[in-house]
This record gives sequence, structure tokens and C-alpha cells, in this order.
Amino acid sequence: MSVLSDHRGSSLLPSDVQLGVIDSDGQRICGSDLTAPSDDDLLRLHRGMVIGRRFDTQAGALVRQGELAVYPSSRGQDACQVGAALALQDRDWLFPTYRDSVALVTRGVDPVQVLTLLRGDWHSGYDPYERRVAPQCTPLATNALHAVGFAHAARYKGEDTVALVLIGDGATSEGDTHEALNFAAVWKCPVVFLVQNNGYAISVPLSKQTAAPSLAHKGIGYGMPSLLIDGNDAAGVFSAVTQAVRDARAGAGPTLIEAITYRMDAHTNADDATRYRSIEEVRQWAARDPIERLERYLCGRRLLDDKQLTAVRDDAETFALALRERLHGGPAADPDELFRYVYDRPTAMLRHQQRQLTQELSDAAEPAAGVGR
Amino acid sequence: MSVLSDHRGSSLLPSDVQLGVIDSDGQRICGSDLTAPSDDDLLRLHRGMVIGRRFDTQAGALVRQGELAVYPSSRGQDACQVGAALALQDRDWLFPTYRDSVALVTRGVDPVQVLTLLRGDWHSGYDPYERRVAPQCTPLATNALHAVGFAHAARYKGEDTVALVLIGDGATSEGDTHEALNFAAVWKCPVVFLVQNNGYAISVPLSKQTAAPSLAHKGIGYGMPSLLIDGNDAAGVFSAVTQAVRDARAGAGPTLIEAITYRMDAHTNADDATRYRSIEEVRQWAARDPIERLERYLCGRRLLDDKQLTAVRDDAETFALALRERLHGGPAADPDELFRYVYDRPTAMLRHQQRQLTQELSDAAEPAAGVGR
Amino acid sequence: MTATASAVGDDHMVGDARIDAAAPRTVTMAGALNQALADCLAADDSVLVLGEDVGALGGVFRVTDGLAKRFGDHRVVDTPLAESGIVGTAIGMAMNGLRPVVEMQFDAFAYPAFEQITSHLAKLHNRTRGAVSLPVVIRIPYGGGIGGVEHHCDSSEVYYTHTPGLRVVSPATPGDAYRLLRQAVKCPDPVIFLEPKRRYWSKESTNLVMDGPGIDRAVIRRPGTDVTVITYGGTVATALEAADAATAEGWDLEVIDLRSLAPFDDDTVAASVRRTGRAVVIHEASGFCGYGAEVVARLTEQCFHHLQAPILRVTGFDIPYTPPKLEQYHLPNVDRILDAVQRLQWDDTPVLPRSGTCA
Amino acid sequence: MTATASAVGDDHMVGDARIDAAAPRTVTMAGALNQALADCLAADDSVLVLGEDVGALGGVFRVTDGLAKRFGDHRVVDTPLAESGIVGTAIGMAMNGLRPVVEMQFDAFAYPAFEQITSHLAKLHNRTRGAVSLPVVIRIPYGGGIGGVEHHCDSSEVYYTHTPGLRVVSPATPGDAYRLLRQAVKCPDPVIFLEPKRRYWSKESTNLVMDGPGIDRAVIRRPGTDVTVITYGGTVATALEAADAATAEGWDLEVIDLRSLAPFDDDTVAASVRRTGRAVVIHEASGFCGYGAEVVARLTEQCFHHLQAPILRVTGFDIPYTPPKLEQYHLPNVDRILDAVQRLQWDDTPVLPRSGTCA
Ligand SMILES: Cc1ncc(C[n+]2csc(CCOP(=O)(O)OP(=O)(O)O)c2C)c(N)n1
Ligand SMILES: Cc1ncc(C[n+]2csc(CCOP(=O)(O)OP(=O)(O)O)c2C)c(N)n1
Ligand SMILES: [Mg+2]
Ligand SMILES: [Mg+2]
Repeated sequence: MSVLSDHRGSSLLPSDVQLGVIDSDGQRICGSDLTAPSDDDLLRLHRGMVIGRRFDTQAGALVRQGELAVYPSSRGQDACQVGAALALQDRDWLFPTYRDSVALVTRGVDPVQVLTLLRGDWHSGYDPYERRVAPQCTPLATNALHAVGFAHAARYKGEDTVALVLIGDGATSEGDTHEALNFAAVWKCPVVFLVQNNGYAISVPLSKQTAAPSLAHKGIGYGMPSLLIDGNDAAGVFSAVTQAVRDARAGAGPTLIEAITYRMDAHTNADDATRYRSIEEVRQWAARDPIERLERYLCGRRLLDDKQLTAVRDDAETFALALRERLHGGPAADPDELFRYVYDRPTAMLRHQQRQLTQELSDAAEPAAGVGR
Repeated sequence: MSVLSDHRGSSLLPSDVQLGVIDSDGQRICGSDLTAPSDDDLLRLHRGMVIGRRFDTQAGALVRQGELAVYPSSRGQDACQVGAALALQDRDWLFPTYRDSVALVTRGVDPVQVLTLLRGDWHSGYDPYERRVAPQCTPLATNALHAVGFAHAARYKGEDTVALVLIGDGATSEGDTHEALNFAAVWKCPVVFLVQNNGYAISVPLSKQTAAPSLAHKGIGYGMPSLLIDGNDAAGVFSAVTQAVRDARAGAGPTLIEAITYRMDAHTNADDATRYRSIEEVRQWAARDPIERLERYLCGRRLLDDKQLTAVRDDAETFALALRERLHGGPAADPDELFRYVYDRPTAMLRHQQRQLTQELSDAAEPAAGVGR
Repeated sequence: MTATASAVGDDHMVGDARIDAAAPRTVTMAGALNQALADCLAADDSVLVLGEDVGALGGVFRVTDGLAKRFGDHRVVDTPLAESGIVGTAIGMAMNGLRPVVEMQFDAFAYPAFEQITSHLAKLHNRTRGAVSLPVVIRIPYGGGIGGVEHHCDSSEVYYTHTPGLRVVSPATPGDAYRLLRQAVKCPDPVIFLEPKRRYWSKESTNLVMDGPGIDRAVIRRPGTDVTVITYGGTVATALEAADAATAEGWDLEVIDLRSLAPFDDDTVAASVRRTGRAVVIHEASGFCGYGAEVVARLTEQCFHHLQAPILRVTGFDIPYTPPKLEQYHLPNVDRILDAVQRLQWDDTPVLPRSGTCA
Repeated sequence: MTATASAVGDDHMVGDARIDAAAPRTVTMAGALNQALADCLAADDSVLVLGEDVGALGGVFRVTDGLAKRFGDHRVVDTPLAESGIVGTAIGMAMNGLRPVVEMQFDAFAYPAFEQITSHLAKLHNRTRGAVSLPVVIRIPYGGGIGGVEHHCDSSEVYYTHTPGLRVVSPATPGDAYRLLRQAVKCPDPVIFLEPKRRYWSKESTNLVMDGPGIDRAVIRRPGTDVTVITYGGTVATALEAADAATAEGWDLEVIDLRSLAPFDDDTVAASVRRTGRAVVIHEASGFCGYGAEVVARLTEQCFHHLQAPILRVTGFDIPYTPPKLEQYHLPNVDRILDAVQRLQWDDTPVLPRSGTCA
């Protein structure tokens, strides 16, 4: 007769403080609830962030050169981008947003294909099934539901794939976030929600977005365990996501993770961040840079020396150079593609419209007398 | 720099057990966190429930007689309906659903006008501003946002009106519930959310709707205080809602209240509840009847005797009789109204369509030769 | 609130393997849809049925009656009550190889899913240059004529037909309901499947088979020579009635059941209109920017010099759907159809239309 | 993601009381809209501006630039990021006597609010027999031509024009943007206010005044004798360009700016079409079930015997909006308009249209 479960689950609440593995001074945090990654993993995290940061900077430069239409930088969120991407197994799936290009690059998606969207050639440049990355999602929070459905289907098929959702703090206000968390919890889906709380939705600060003690406090309202972590600590992000992914794979259901971080650049190149945040605030966050922090730790533990550091940075330069070169050489966008993929096969109406356009273009190619064609 | 408030607010969590004032045996609960209503209020609650129940039974009978198209009964939820309605001040606003006809009647909306919707004469039968009751809302959870906006406007205008939202357990899964709770908390609106958790959304049990320890546990995720109460205890519902309304009026912001209750009848007359719940379950809830419980308490305390009880029941019969009589006499629905209220003033196109219909009807009234008109 | 009624006849075992689908029998549209779902579920493990109350209850119209029992509640899933959630998760399932068949309880309750439908379901295949297919079917009971209260009788087809990337179909008969639903489930594109509520209980003695006209073809339900009457879903039966009544006036109407609203079967329909030279389009939805506008516009362009009169529309008024007691005034009926036919300028002296006319 | 750009000229102080609205000056459409909002906020305490980033940022197109500073953030409100929430609360505010002006950041991001718009905003006045008025304005930057990525360039007008109870308007010039927005805020009905993104930066030297053509009237932007070109919003300027180019071919085009998409100004438009005998409708949105279909259908019925040729449509293709580098192929342009004009059967020998033709 009881319509309520007995389990009152205060164990589902997040910690009062942000969990982490390495603090902003590059020191190991003692007694953390998070497991420290192996040294190898720490080096992978570092390398991923250096290359990711270089990609991010390169993309910014390409915007200024007019090669890209727009680019939403994740500089400052590097630890989330790389920590999350590396925590996944190869067979797992990532459901990213427009902000998460660096996570894609880390996961091995061809960077040229990552930039297809931002170059304006097509809406998405890669085959999602190749690296198991859904198209970068623009309508906020909608990707969370796709991940839940995907994860549910995996379980239905008897596969042990886990899906990782990336959303921002602003996106948590959307109804779709609520529905995704709820479906995931009710269906006990193998899915992990990572909220990159960078304090702003474009110009709107978190205080206008929520009155909750933390976004992670939403978990208990779905019966979902939640974690509040330091999002600028790559080791911590990696550890938290790895554990949540492991739990999900083992059938323990979803986890909600809130990572506190900051986007150092404007929302996109077109945004003017000085309108809504102070330089002082940005400066304070600069002191918490995720790469420097990990470097300090790794160098302190002599897992990284100057030579290795230079080698990683050189690799990043090589990566950026190759990207620039390959990007210049890309083929022009093809108008025929406009009609090709609307349906599995173009309808008669679309074939007709395509012929009209082809005709128009070939007419235009010939010098025509007046408008007569 | 901190993007998080310091207040970790575990005080926002609901109690482990359902709060109440009078238990199912009609005994006063000692040491309850809820304030006991005055004796006068208890008698008002009782009278409201007896009349409300009679209204509900009458509406059911009217369906069987073909006078109403459909009726969603709230039998069993009487304590929520009446306790919530009576907790409001006259100037406050109620934002009800299709399920909440008894709350409307309690609030003094003309019962004939309440039944307009269900009779099929019009979409809503009363002027919302008269008794400050929004039209009964069918699209689930959408009314919650209206209440939040309404309450926010009241504060903007410097009025101390409070808005009370009624929704069901099923409706909590909709994105609009999430957005309403969030807007209300961020804006600190004078609004109270009462979830009547009757264990089912049509046929779907709560276990398929949420995995949360309780629906009240959602409050903390918005930074909103929450209460879990016994929804079959009219005194408890009245007390909890009264307190939440008082807090809201005083500027303390919104409260989420989950009331555990049960609908004794099927979802509507058209529903077949035997398909999804056992007779045994219904029987167990019958033993927790909200009216009997309060009567037992009131009689035990000699606040009510047989004579008074008979008088209340007679009043309820008189109420039902008057309703039946007035309902029969109502004017027929008027097709001209179809065009009158689409816009503030009918557009030329609508006036034209109205003329067409008028012409058609007058043509049809004359015996016509063939189809020529 | 929800009108619930058993639309599945009791004279046959629905959702039951014991039935031989190909043997002719009398079946309601709801029963035919039920059988189609059962056959899809039986034929392909990747088919799932999702929705509110589709499990133990069998749906408020009983279209999924018995399916959860037969196939298990992992195949026939009562979801949480959230339509965006249902469609959004269905998209994710389809990305992972499943073929979800989603039930929206009533037309207006599909609106919360509008973003997922327009921005993702319709566009993911295009977005990914065909890498991702979304063979999702969204079943929506549409239209009025059942005495339903507000929000339960919308005709929302244009919201979907105007959204490239979606197929939109609507059956008019039990046999075609079976055929179209099976075709929709098989189709690699997302399909909005509009079920005319008022025809759930209409019966037909028929074989339930998948083959026959393809998912994108219109059919001529009644051949005629004088006027082409173009319609779909719930008003096909109305049009056929009107055609019968018209014979008394000496008019021979050809009735076309579009079946596929998007894409539109230009070949079948334009050929008919060129033959008859006159046409009327019928639907329940409001006229203004209604589906009929497209039918008129494209056929007028394609058949201009064959037309003896403008193509007329008989549609619902441009008002929110009426309360139950007034729907009789709103819905296209035989008289209105015949009235439109009569206005098709039979005497060849142009009748100047009234200004502002629409329906 | 969001393309942000200052569409407000720097040569005048926007949202500033010091400006005399009635003095002629050069103003962008964004600037005119900004001034309209400022004047509405100044004139009436019950007016509120709500939306994502409308406060400190001034909106991604800077249409609300300076307003929060001048009127305070209780009047110009950065809401939580949830469009259904924004529209739903705006409805509640309007029920309580306010006049909220809501900004949706881009067209496709209004879709989460679709249920609140169609089931409540459009219907509450009707539902309550006029007791509840909802004077809410929903501003939606619509259409393409700005190199925006997916979801940032939809033309969603039909979703709204097909929904009875809503008014839908779209300005084509800065002066009219000011006038229409002030009229919309004053209007007792809910208004969907579609702002053509690509014209935010277009300039005009004009008086910003409220009077002039009413909120439901079309205007003839260029008188002509040969063909009526009917359009609205972002393509009015394109049509005017085409009309200029057409003179070289000896065609004198009349260009009508509808302004009000719903209701439709039959009187003005039908009179023109009867005069010219030929018409072309232009819009960016996909053609199939697009707004142009309604224009063709109603005008063909009203003007059938005056028409020398079918009314043709020049519209976007029936595809999801293109990626930035391909939008030039999608958008109606001067050549396509002239091509349609040429197909209007000037030699009086019927040109048999190609089968399946649509645009
Ligand atoms: C449904 C929807 N509404 C609005 C937008 C426009 N928009 C793009 S990004 C953005 C802010 C998102 O903030 P957040 O979720 O915190 O992510 P961040 O950009 O900070 O990574 C907005 C409002 C959108 N993309 N989708
Ligand atoms: C948006 C929306 N989706 C679906 C429905 C159909 N429907 C009407 S009532 C109902 C169940 C509601 O359950 P709950 O919220 O628990 O309220 P109860 O009926 O139990 O009072 C459903 C699914 C609806 N009215 N609105
Ligand atoms: Mg953010
Ligand atoms: Mg319930």
C-alpha cells in the first residue's frame, strides 16, 4: 500500500565541499573521497590538456582569420573536457554540447571534422559511430535525453556501454534536464551526467539560474547519487567520472556530477564578457589554471621534467600545424548535399528542387542576357 | 568569486515520515511539527469535506445520467482539496487542475460553473477574477508556471497575494514542474506547490514515475523548503498549507508540499482502474478515509454531535439538489461564442466565418430542396 | 483528463499470436493498429512501444491492449509522464539501433515534445550526413468528433508537415491503419503517425496485410469524373458519404485519400485534378495555414489551365477546437462539402467570391 | 552557441530618455526596437522585459541594450534558462495585469515553449470567454542570412500563424519595427513578433512614431501595375531590389509588405492582385505548408477570374536550414524572384508546369 520507498537516501546528497585529488597549488589532497589516478593516467591527462588547450587557442585564431564563423572556447574548463573524455572506455558514448570540442579532440575525433560545424560547411563533420560521439548539441539539455535513451537501449541489448552527458549550469534550468535525470533514475540507466558549472550561461550568473545549495543537490530529488567536485582538477574529474562510469557499467544506475569551473574566454568570440563579469574575477580564476596545477604536481613528483614538457608542447604545436594545413585544403561545401540527407532517400519534391538549383547554378555560370534563362 | 552559496541547506529536506495533526484513527498526533488548526477551522474543514464529497458523488451520478461528458473524481483526496482551499485567504489565488473541482467548490466557485467544462458547454465556466481561481488546467504542470508568474507579478505590484498550485504526482515528471519550482525559488515568489501524490498517474504507479525517496526531496535541488505530509489528514493539510502561505506572504519564498493520498475512484468515469490496481489496495485506503477520521476526532472531542452531523449532511443534500436543478435549466451552448473570444475583437475572417455558420444554420432550419441553399 | 474507452472489439483476441493476420475478418481501426504493433513486436526485437499508460492499461484508447502482457514491460514501456522525455529518449534509443514506437496520449500533449521533434527527430539524419538514422514512429491520436474536452481534439498535422525531415501519414480505414503502421515502423525515416480518433471504432472486414500502396502514395477511394475531393484520416469517410449524397445532385465525385501528408503524392492527385478540372480539399484542422492551403497552392500551380474553378477548402473554422457540445458546428460535414462542390462554378459564369472568404 | 553582435548603432544613445522619438534620424532596426522597448517601459509600469541575457548583456543582438541599467533589473529581467518557464510565467504575469515582452534568443529556442504558446497563450482568452486577456508579446529573431549555425536561422512563422488566438507580425523596416512593436505591446491579444535577423543592421532615416498603418494592415511598399509581389519581414527588401531590377525587363512590380501575417489583410492584398492579375509570394521558410501556401490559396479563391497565371511561390527549399556556407543557395534572391515573374505566362500561351513543382 505504501506509495513511497522506505529509503530516505540522505546518502544521495553531495559533499559540502568540492571534492578533488590535487588542489590549486598542485598539492595532493589528503583523505579525499576520490581515488587518485595512476601516474600514467595523470600523464595522459596532462598531455590531453596541453594538446586540447592548443587546439582551443588554434580555433580562436582561426576565427580571427575568418576561417571559422564562430568558436565557443573551453579554455579554463580543460580539466573537465579532458578528464571526462579520458574516463570513458572506447565502447562508451559521449553526448557533448557546442562547448565541448576539446573533449571530442581528446576522444580522438578528427579535429578537422570537429571544426566542420564552426566553419559552416555542415552541421556536424564526423560520423558519430566512429568514435562514439554524438553530434555536438546546440539546443540546451536536449542531448541529456538522447544519452538516457541510448544508455537504456544498450542495457536492453545486453551491452555494457555507458553514456556520458555534458551540459552546462544554464542548461540545468531546462525541463529536458529534469526529464533526463528522472528517466535515467527510474530506468536505472548506465549514464553519467557531468554538469560543467562555469558560473555563467552566456551573461547570466548562477545566482539568477538557481537558488539551490549546489546543482548537485538536485540528484536526491531523482533518487540519484551526486558528487560536487573541483572542475579545475583534472585528476579529480577523471577520478569522479571513472568511478561513476564504473558504477553505471556495473548496473548501479546513473550519477550526477557537478564540476565547478570557469570559462576564461567569452561565451564565443562574438560575445563581450566585460559586460557581465569583472577582470578581477577572471584573474582569480586564472590562478586556478588546470594545466599549471597538474604540471606543478607532476613536476613536483618528478613524473615530468622540462624535456618531457617541451616534447608534449612540441606535439601540441605539430598537432595545431597539421590542423591548420588540413583545414585550408578542405573541399568547398556542396549544395547538392542540401537535398541528399533530409530523408533516407530524397523525395520526388526534393529531387525536383535539387534539379532546379543545379539548373540555376549552371545558368548562372553562363553569361546570360538579361534575366531570361 | 564563489559561484556557490555557502548555505548547504539540509534544513530544506523533508521529514522522514509524513507529518500530520490527526492520525488515521482520529487521534491527535503528539509533538507534530504542524500546528493544530483551531476548533472552528476543524469544523469548517469537516463541513467542507462533507459538502465536497457530496458534490463529487453528485457529479459522478450526473455522468451516469449523461448530463456530464466526463468527471475526474477526487474522492479520497478530500482532505487535500478542502484543506488547501480553506488555507487560502480571499485575496489569494488558486491554480488547480482537472482533478480539483472540490477545491473550487470549497473556494466558493459556483458549482454549476465548475461543471461547465465537464458538461461540454465551454472550456471553463467561471470568471477567474471573481473567486481568484485560474481555469482548471488540463495540460499537466503548465499551471505551475502560471502561478509563479502570477505570484511574481503580485510582488512586483506590491501586493501580498499568494498563489497556490495544485498538481499530481505524475505531473511532477514534466519539465514545466521543474521550471516552475526553479523560477519560484530564484525569484523567491510567494507561491506554494501542493503535490497531491495519489500514487498513480492514470494507470502508472509512482514507482515508474520517480526513484526519489519522496517527491518532497525535490525541494532542496531548488533551494526550496519542502514538507512531506499525510494527505488524508485535513487538519494536517490545512496546517501545512496555511504555514507555507503565511511564509510566502511574509516574503520567505515558496514551499513544496507533498501530500500522500489516494484517489478512491477511477481516473475518470471512463477509466477502468481494475486494470492496474488491486481491490485490496483500494480497501486499505478506504480505512484511511479523511472524513471519517476527522469525524472521529471531532466527535471524540465533542465538537460535533449527531445532530450537528445530520445538519451538515442535510446541507450537503440541499447543495446537491440545488446543483441538479440549476444544471438542468442551463441554456444551450451558443455557436456564436465560438468566434467571439478568439481575439479581443473578432477579426474580419472570423466575422465572415461566423456569418457563414449563421447562414448555414438558418438555411438548415428551413426545409430545403436538395442541397441547394 | 482523459476519455477512456475500449476501441478494440471483444470479438477477436487482439495482440495475440493466435490470429492469422492475413485472413479476412472484421476489425476496428484500433484493433488493426493493435495487431500491427503486435506483429511488429513479434517480428523484430528492436521494436519497442513507449508511452504513458501503454502498459497495463493498454493505452487510453486500448490500442496497446494486451501487448505488455504478451511482450513484457521491457518491450512495452510505461514511461514517466513527460513527452519531451519520451521523444528525446526514443531518439537516443534509435541512435543505438532500436525502433521505438511512441504513443502520445492526445495531440495537444505532444506539444511538450516539439523541440525534440523539430530540432532533433526531423534533423539528425541530415545533421550527420545520413550517418544516424532515426526510425522512430510517433503515434498521435488526432482530431475531434469524440466529444472530447479542450486539448483532446487538436488537429496538429501542419506543425509536422511543415517540418522537413519528417514523414507524416494518416490512415482512414482499419486495413490501411494496419498497413501504414507496419510500413511506418519499417521506414528508415521518422514518421508522425496521425490516428483519427473518431475512426478508432470504425469497422472493416479486411485482410490485415502490409503490402499494397506504399507509405508515400495516395489512393483513389472512389473514382469519379466531376470533382476531385482530396482528404485524409478522419474526413475520408465524411468525403465518401458526401460523394454518395452528391449522386442525387448528379455529381460524380472522385475521393482521394492522401494517406501520406508529407511527402505529397503529386502524381496521383494532380492527374485526378487534371481529369476532373475541379477540386475540393477537406480537413478538420483550422483553414488558415492549414494543410489544405498547400494542397490548393501546389495543385493550382500544377493544374492551372485545367481548372474550371478555384480549388475550395472545407475545413474547421479558425478557432481553438470547440467544447464538446459545439463540435458539430465546427467539423466538416456532408452539407458543407456539397455546398463547396456547388460553388465550383458549374454554370461557367464566374461567381465572384466574397471578400475574406476562407473555408 | 550564439553569434553576438551589436546591431545598435553607436551614433545615438539607445534606450535613452534624451532622444526625442519623433525627430527624424538614422536608425537601425535593432536601434528602433530598442527605442520602442524603452518607450514602452517608460510609458507603462506594467510593461516588463523578460528573457535570456536581456539584462547586463543587452541581448545577443543588443536589442535590449541599456534597458536594465535605465529601468532596473526588476523591469528588465534575466530569467533562468528555460523557455517554457519564460512564456509560462509571462502568462501568469499577464493574468495579474502585467504586459510582459518576452525575448526568445533564436527561433528554434522558442520550441520548448510550444505547449505554453499553443495551449495557453493562444487559448486562455477564448477559454475564459474573454475574462482573461493576455497582452504578451513574444519577440523572436527569425530567419537566416546572417551566417548562423544550425537552430539559429529557422523561419517558424507557420507554427504560429496556424494557431488561432495568436497575432503574428513582422516588421521590414526600422520605422515599422518601432511602430509595430509599440502596437504589439499595446495590443490586448498575444502577439508573436518576428524580427528578421538579417535586417537588424539595416538603416533608415525616419521618425519613430506609433501611428500609421494599424497592427493588422498590409502596406504597399512600392506601387506597380504588372505583378503583385507579396512578402514580409526579411524578404521585403529583397522584393524591392527585385522590383528595381525588373524595370530593366519592362515589368512594373507592386510590392506588398504584409506586416501582419495573422490576421491576413485580405482587402489590401486582394485589391492589388485583382488589379495586376499576377502575383508572386516570397518567404525564406520552406515552401511545403509554408505561409505562402495560405496566401496562394486564399488569393486564388478570391481573385480566380482575375488571374492570368497561377500565383507562384519563391521560398526556401524543403530542407532543414542550411549550414552557413550554403545559405546563399537556399534564400530567395532577386534572380529567383525575377525567374518566377517570368514564369507568369506573359505570352498568354499556357506553360504547362513541370510535375511536382513547388517553389
Ligand atoms: C533551448 C536553448 N535555448 C537557448 C539557447 C541559446 N544559448 C546558447 S548557449 C546559452 C548559454 C548556456 O549556458 P550553460 O548551459 O551554462 O553552458 P555554457 O555556455 O556556459 O557552457 C544559451 C542561452 C540554446 N542554445 N538552446
Ligand atoms: C502534458 C500532458 N500530458 C498528458 C496528459 C494526459 N493525462 C491527463 S491526466 C494524466 C495523469 C496525471 O497524473 P497525476 O499528475 O498524478 O494527476 P492525477 O490524475 O493522479 O490527479 C495524464 C497522463 C495531459 N493532460 N497533459
Ligand atoms: Mg555555463
Ligand atoms: Mg496522481
